[in-house]
Amino acid sequence: MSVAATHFNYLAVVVLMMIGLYVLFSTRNLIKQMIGLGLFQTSTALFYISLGKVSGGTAAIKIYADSVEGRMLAAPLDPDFVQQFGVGGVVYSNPLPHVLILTAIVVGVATLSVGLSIAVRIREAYGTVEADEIEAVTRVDAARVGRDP
Amino acid sequence: MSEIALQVNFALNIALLLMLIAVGVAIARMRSLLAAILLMGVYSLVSAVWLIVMDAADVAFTEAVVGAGISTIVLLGAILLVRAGPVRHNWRMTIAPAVLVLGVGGLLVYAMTGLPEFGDPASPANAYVGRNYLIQTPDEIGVPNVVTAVLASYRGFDTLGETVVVFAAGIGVALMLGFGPRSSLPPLPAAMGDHHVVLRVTARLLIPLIALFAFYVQFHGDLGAGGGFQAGVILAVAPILHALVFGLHETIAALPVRAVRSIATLGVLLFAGVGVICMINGGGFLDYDHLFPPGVEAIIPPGLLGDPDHAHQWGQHFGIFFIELGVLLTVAATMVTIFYGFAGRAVEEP
Amino acid sequence: MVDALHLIGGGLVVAGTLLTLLGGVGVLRFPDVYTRIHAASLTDTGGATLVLLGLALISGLTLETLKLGFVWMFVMLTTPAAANALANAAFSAGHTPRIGAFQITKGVAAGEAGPDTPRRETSDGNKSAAP
Amino acid sequence: MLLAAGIAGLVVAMTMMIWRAIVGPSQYDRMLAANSFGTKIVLLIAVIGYLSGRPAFLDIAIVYALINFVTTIAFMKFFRYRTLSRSLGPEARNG
Repeated sequence: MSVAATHFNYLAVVVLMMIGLYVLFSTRNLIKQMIGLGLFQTSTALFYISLGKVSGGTAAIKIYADSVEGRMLAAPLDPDFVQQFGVGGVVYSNPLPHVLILTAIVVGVATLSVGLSIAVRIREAYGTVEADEIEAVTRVDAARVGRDP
Repeated sequence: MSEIALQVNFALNIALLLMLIAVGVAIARMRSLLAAILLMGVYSLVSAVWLIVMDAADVAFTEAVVGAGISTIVLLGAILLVRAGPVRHNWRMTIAPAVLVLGVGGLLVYAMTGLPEFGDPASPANAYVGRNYLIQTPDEIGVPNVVTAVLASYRGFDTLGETVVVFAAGIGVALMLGFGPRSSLPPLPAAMGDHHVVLRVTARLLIPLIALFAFYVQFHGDLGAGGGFQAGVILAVAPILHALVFGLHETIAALPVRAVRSIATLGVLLFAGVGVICMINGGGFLDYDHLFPPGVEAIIPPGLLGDPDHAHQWGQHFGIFFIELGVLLTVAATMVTIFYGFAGRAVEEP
Repeated sequence: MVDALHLIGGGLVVAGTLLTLLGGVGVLRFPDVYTRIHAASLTDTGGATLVLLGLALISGLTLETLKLGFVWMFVMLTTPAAANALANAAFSAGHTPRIGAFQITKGVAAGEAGPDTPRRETSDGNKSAAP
Repeated sequence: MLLAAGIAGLVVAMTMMIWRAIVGPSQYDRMLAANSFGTKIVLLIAVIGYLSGRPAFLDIAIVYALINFVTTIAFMKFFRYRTLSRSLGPEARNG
């Protein structure tokens, strides 16, 4: 197995993160930049969840090893593997990244809307959401203030 | 049967990640902001299925509602307010970012090769802290959903911080969009000749069901996937759907802005109040084992709720119940506040 | 008996998937918005019915079957309503259905240019139906 | 085995929808593709739940079926009325 096969998830995360970064830098439109920021943020979430996945594991909601589901989940796994890495006969994925990302997503949408509301106020004040034009307007204003104080 | 499940999981992981990359590239190339927002919705649907394949059921819940629902609607409201046209592309402006992105991406790929293999159960991330939570939760907390246990009890202080951040973001949006002459849109006349009977009947059926389902997710959260954050965003969808179909003024008449802002505050106070009560009864902040005074603790019959060997779990159950309720109130009210801010603002005259 | 039910259920799931695939081909190949909506919404409800019925046969009489029933109910409620809303929006924006092989469709690009495009006011057939 | 075949078919159908969502040509085609994509996701989640032995994931499928509708209504109002706050249909008579 080459590195590309065993680390495919991380590779995909890097590609997604770079797409987000590219959107962020290649446009001056504030709304599109927010979308790029959203892509970037999602890729971070994907990275955390990828790190927490245990092969052969299941969601971290307790099930009993002798129940139908528990037997079905343990069937294809090596008993030694279950013995070593399982908890009570069931192999779970790591719950800690799930907790971190769960709250991060909700916080993410809240901060996204703060950013968007700033963009809305910028539009109301400057008449545009293109960063170039905003800078041009600011320069004109500064020049006018400088000329006749 | 189950070997197939493992192989399908492996194949789905790769297929969904490739789909994500394809949609991501399409978003980056799209000139129309509207199409980019639509594709963001598709993107988060795909990533939510991927989260289920990665065993993160709770996160998939949140991503589904937030990514495909609320953030799409907020983005739509924002481009209505800024009346943004198609994004202009400038060839000179793509070269420097492309070089930068290739450089940073190369460095990240180089760093990535040092990470443990995907799915390795013995990697440092999986072998110590996460495993300890899995082992100790049945004894110390006694709820089947380990994610809820970690979120609400072990990392309760962190969750309080997140809740306050969400609340603060709600205040920020309300301050920027919810006050002033433009914040109260005059009621728009219903369009002549339009009678969306199908939509109105469907919405009338669905709104109570959405709210009911949110409470199911809330109170089922320590047994299965679910909890305060997930339920909060689902609950917020009910008034949003009402406003979309019956008009914002109807919704504000039923659920005044002031009331929504107060509910958000109440949630944070409830969360912090539980922590303070624990301190009063002799424990640390948010230490639910001391939620009840020792006198009350003594008369609780062991095994009333949960494991008879661990009478303390009574406090844990009620502590998690109350703070999840606080999270629900804050998240739902904040999301509704944000929607009010964007949907209720008048577009300036051209 | 149980194995037979599993087999029938699996067969229904595959049948529903084939119906969904058929709808996918329709969405890719059909010439205008309305025919695509037609293809997608019909096969979505039909495919969902077959898939969920198949899963219900597999799971037997459990709580999961009830949840499958809820999923089915929501899909059957929302997919046609959404298709209705979509066709309504497309029609009022000036998309004319493409009838016949050589008719030139005028408004196909009407929704393309983004929010700046002025919405074309149309006198659609809704007016006559208003109370 | 049959469920795995079902998942494969659904993934192919999802790919078709993504293609339609990316190429357009009109925004309505994109919206249609996104909506239909959501329905396929609902089915995919249900089948994954049964294949991997955790059918409790059906809750998530229910959420998707609901959210999909809300998003479509929001886009429809965007296209038709250019506002999110207008009431659809006659002014409230019974409320």
